Amino acid sequence: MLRFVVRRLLQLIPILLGLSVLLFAWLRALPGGPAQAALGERATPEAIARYNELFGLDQPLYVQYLRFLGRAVQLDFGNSARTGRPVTEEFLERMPGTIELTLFAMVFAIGVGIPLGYLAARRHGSWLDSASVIGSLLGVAIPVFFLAYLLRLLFAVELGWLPGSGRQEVRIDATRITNFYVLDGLLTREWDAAWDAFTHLVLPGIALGTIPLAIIVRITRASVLDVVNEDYVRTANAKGLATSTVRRRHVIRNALLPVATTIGLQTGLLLSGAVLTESVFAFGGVGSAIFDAIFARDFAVLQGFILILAVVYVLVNLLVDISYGLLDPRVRVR
Amino acid sequence: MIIEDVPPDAVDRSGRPVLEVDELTVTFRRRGEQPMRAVDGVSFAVAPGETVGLVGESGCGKSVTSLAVMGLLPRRGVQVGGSVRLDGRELVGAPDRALRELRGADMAMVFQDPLSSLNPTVPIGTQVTEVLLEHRDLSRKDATAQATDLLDRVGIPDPARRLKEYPHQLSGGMRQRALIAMALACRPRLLIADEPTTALDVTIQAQILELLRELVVDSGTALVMITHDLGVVAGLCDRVHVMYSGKIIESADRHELFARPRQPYTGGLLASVPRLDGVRGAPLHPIRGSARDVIPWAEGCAFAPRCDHAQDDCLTEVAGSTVPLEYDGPGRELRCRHPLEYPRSPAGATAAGAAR
Amino acid sequence: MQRRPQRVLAASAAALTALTLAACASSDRDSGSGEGGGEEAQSGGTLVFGAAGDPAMFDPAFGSDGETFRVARQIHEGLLTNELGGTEPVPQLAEDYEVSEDGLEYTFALREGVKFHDGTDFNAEAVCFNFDRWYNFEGLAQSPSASYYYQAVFGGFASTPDTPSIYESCEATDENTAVIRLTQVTSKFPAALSLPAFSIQSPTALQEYDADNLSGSEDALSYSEYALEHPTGTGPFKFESWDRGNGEVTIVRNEDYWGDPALLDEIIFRTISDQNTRRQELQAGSIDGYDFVAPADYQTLEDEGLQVLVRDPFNILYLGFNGGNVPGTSANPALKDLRVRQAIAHAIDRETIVNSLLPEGAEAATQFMPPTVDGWADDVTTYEYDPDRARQLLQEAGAEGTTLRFFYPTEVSRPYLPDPAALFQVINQNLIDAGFTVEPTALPWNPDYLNAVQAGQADIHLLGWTGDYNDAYNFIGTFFAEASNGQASAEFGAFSNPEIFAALAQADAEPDASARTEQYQEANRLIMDYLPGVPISHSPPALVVAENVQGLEPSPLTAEVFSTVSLSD
Amino acid sequence: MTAIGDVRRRRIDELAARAGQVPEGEGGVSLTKSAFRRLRRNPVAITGAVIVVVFLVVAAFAPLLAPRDPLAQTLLGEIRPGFIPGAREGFPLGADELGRDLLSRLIVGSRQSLLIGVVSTVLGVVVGMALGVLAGAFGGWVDTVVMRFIDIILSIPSLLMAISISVLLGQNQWSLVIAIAVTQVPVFARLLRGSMLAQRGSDYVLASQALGIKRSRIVFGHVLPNSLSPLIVQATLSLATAIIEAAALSFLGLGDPDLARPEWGAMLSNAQDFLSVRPELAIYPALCIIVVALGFTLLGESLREALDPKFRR
Repeated sequence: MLRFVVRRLLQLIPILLGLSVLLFAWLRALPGGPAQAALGERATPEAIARYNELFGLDQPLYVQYLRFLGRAVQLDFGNSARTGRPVTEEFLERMPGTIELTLFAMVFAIGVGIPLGYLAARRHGSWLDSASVIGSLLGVAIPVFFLAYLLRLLFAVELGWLPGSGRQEVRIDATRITNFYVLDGLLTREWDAAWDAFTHLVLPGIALGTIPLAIIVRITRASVLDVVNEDYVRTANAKGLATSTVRRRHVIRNALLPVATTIGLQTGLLLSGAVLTESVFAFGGVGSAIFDAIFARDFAVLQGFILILAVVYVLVNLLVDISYGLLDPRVRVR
Repeated sequence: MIIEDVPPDAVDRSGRPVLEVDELTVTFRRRGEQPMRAVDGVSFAVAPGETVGLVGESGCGKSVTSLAVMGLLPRRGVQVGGSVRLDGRELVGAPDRALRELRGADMAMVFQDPLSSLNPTVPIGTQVTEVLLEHRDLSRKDATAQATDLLDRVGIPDPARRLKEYPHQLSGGMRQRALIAMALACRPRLLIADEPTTALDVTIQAQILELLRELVVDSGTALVMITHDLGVVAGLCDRVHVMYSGKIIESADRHELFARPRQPYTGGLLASVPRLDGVRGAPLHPIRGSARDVIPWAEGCAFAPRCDHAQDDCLTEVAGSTVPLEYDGPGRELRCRHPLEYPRSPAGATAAGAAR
Repeated sequence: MQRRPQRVLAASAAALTALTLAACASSDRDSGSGEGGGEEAQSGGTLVFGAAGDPAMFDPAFGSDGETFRVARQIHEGLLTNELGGTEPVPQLAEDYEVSEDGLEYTFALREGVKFHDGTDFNAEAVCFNFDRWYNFEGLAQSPSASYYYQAVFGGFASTPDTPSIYESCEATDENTAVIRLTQVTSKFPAALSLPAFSIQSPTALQEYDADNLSGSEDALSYSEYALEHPTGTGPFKFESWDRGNGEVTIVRNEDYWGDPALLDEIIFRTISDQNTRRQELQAGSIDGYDFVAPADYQTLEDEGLQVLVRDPFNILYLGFNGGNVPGTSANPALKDLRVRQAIAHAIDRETIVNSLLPEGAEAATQFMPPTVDGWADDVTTYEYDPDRARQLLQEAGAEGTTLRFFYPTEVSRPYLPDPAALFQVINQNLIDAGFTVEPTALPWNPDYLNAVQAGQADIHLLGWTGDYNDAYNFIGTFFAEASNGQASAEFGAFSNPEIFAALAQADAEPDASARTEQYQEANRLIMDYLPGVPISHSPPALVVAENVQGLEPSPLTAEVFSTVSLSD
Repeated sequence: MTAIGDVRRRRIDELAARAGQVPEGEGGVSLTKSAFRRLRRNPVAITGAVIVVVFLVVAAFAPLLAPRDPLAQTLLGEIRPGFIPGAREGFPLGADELGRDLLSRLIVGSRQSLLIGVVSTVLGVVVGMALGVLAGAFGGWVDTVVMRFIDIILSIPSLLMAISISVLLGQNQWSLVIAIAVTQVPVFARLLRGSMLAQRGSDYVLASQALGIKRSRIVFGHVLPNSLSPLIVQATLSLATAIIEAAALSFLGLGDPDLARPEWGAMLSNAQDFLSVRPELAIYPALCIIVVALGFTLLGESLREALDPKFRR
């Protein structure tokens, strides 16, 4: 097992290197190059010259790349053009929110998606089946900002059940420790703050969760349909096992393997899906930061965030592969 | 003399058959397609300790028959007719619960492909014990103990360790042994083995067959052996039913069948198997064509198109004029208008001849 | 040239900023909750206000955008401010002032007994300390993105002899008298002192927290500890905290304020960039008000019983032409022909634009400043909507089907330009109808669009301006004054028109108010004859608050005051 | 000796026969045949197909079908802040925020959406195929290199990828398409490689090799054709996602800068400012996107099921 993990970790290195090359190239390819990216089109030639020698942009590319890499390794991606703060600082400040949101969305997607997909497969061809297929499609197809608008209209404006934006009711002043608001609330025993922070996750979480939900439903359905046709399920039935045992031990367990991979993939994708969701919910996370960065052409932030997110994404998928190894003995040994 | 190997006491010829299959028909109805009759009026019986072979090319309906007996055919789109009785209990149309109680306990099945028939994500141990836990009220501990014992009986070395392993860690033979162990866990009255050896190397095949025979013999279990391989039949079965496109076309005791196949199809099958006692250098005679060129039974004999002895009356245009399965001497039944003929000779002699 | 981009930002910016101290009109008193009555009953509570963006920091001297000033104006005060709900400069920290004959020396009599939030006394030294601070900015602080407003009004710095400053000196003749000397007369002064950028801040705090220490690069300024955490002014509210992650700025009542203390305990400015979210959050009651209401929403919101506070229009939206003299750009030469410019002017259907695209109360513009500004002339040449005339003019100029590269901004909503895309599409259609060929270019507002049009890359472009205070030069001066060696700014293609330049310079240097007004009217006539662009409209931006919010007076400068605001229940 | 020779010849003949069979032999044909039989009987497939066909027809004949000029701001004069004329004589769905006929814009808009969907998917397929074939056909280090590269692309979440690319290419109609295409490439590459590797082991390929058939001929003559069906399925599904992603990107302001040209995604994001006045402006384009996406997906899914042997039981 350990060797499996180590090997996968080693496989990351080339990917991350390639990634850094890509982003390095990206920044170089931007109209005006990195100096302009950092200083903006208004930068005077002198300013650009100053910047170039300051960051050694007058040196051969490979040297520049190594410098870039060196700084990237130390998580130094320069300063945001919008706020003038270090990119990494901004990221760390906003990451907890996004993690909370992503977790909620994923729990929602899994909690609803797997049972729904399973039922759909069990009742293959029934109205429930077609409903779940179509529903999952709506989930993917409906634009987030529109969904957000509808959700807020219903639950925030009309019913007033849930908060429609932000991470915490502004009038509550909660103690901050980890910047994971729900967690903070629990740690500090400020139950109301924790609960409030949680309710703030619901609407954006659902809006964000619809896409993975849709996909999980589809995958679960498909893979259950596959598994029930497997010989070993027939064997299980031939053994006269109780239906519940057959389903639990022989159908679901195996059907979940592909779902696990999807979940990993989706969790990673959520990080970028958050760009739209967070901004329409004024949710102070990484996504909304990227959204602002796009409009402010804040390349330093875009570059830094994209690289870090990509790394996170890769790591998440590594975790999934490992857990997959735990689930499926065949992978483990190979 | 294989037949003598079976100790008389194990086989209570007195008792009524364990399994009685009567006019079993299985029809597949797919949305839009016209119904397909995979098994058509099949009847046979198996006595305790007896081994019966269902022989035929792939697609002749032998596997479907076995699944029908076990009640493992999907409920939707499949229609099972006729009657299947296990120790007199009607299985056709019995509620799923009832069937589940019987399966694994009173009747068990061993499947063709041992790898795909084992759950890859569950340790062998669990897969064996779960049968015991399901049908016998045992503690986990006792179940494990019995499982170890079972694996040992089916000849898996170091069973304690194997229990913890996963299917992919076992060799093909081991897997099949494990499957057999599961099937026999609760000492079922009826065991159906569907091509249990086809997926295995020849050497292993022999071992597995030997194993099956031993188990059947000393447990008095009734065994139904589904196979296309007459070699297997020769080694194992007391009675043989040859199936063709959903119908039994010839039934006989093993030695009768081998000595004097009547149905040309059976003859073909035998002729296409190299025989040790066959004449040196005598060429093999494969059956012409393939199972694909089959005509509906309704129009005479489905095998006719491929049959060397076929004559015009084998193929009548009149619907419903199916060639019937008729009495063909003691212990024999035959479905053929122009069977193979043999010079008359005393029954005893033939038996001896067959065995030699 | 460097400063042009911020100019536009600053405009709407400053527009959001004036703070006035006049006691709130009696009307709010009545409308206050019945029981108790008077301020006691109304005072207290927290107001949450939905802002469209984050402030940059809280040191107005470095400020150049509206969200920054919106907050800064509650914390800081200047010598002058704007009249409540109006545009006229009125005394604030100065009780009044005198101007010398030559108009170069201003003597400010300062309000007594005023203290900064950190307890430091407000006095003449404090005033001069601030003036000298600005004058002595060094390094990054001199970059236009840092001290735009100072440079716009006073010119250069102590350390930049080549670009001289009109600021000469500030002298504290006694505890409460500050004398400020200029090197030349300008109509900007002292009106400009009502700008938030010239707020007087606590010398102690400025020094203690190293206010002038900027780092980073010109466009990625990192501000000082003072600007980010310890802004200290004399205003009715004190800076409390800034939660950058959630975009929440909290300010609290300054208990020992020299004037009527603020009624609210606390104001939280919360950034919600999506305007639908802002609206729904107000409807859901989780915020008490927000700015930049979409014109389409005015009616809906009022129907729901929310108070839509419409400001008097104090802005101008125009279509700028490229004079074609900017080196390195290739403007359509046809625009050098007056008839082509007139053709465009006749082609545009201002009425429809005003009626269909702009909020109620918007009016078509005849010149580059709103009627409320002194110097507005009622007799300028006007160009009514007349496609045929346009086509004809185009024909005469022999420029039928000439191609105009039409730039317009995206991702932005300005007080004068609520929906650029829509406006573009309508004008686009107008021009095509009049026989032009249009080559559209859409760019994100900041920085791409501003940079492009400021650099004269467009043939024609949409832009606008919200006044900082009631001064004609603040409008037409900013647009059409001579930028360098006999040419106007690159935004207008550096056209060269000595008459206009002269007229503007003369008016700006005229000490006598009425004479100045005359001269500005003349300038307007010249401009509308020369037609460097087409003035389109003045539109009234609005903000909206919940029913229970009292005493918020909409300001034409979009510079609302929150100290008089209270929440009834 | 001769005997041995005979044996070898016979074996090769057998192999050759099998090699010939699988691609265009009965197996293949009856497979696709039966697949279509199944499709024709599957209501889901029919629904999907109908939607897609209607969409294609509308897109193809948009100019003829559109009752009015989608650009003419006919009712602009009646528009007031907070009021947009609704359905009426000659304007079945009412006007948009500039007094243009909403129905006509929706109809003509289908073209853009189709264009974006098709072009980006085709781009994705072509490049993906190239890479996939490279990896699948040669294997070895080529495979490793290509796959690493693809992993790298995959490691950037697609939306971020699209964003980076449109930022890079600046704002024009094609940057959107390319951005989406790039996000599709890895999918197709992996898919193709996968199914090709699966076949590399298969008997008929071994046979062909035994017969000394040129690698290129094996790849393009046998392996590729047999790898196509999953590719087709995926492409159908990608069309849906492409159209959806286009909407997301134009919401991020990275869409087609020419506002006059009607496109569903752009219409949707423009409608935001009028949600309180006329939500229809958003609802109709949203519906169009959803329905078309639905159509392609239903078709794709049922294609998958039809072609998948597992579902033939």
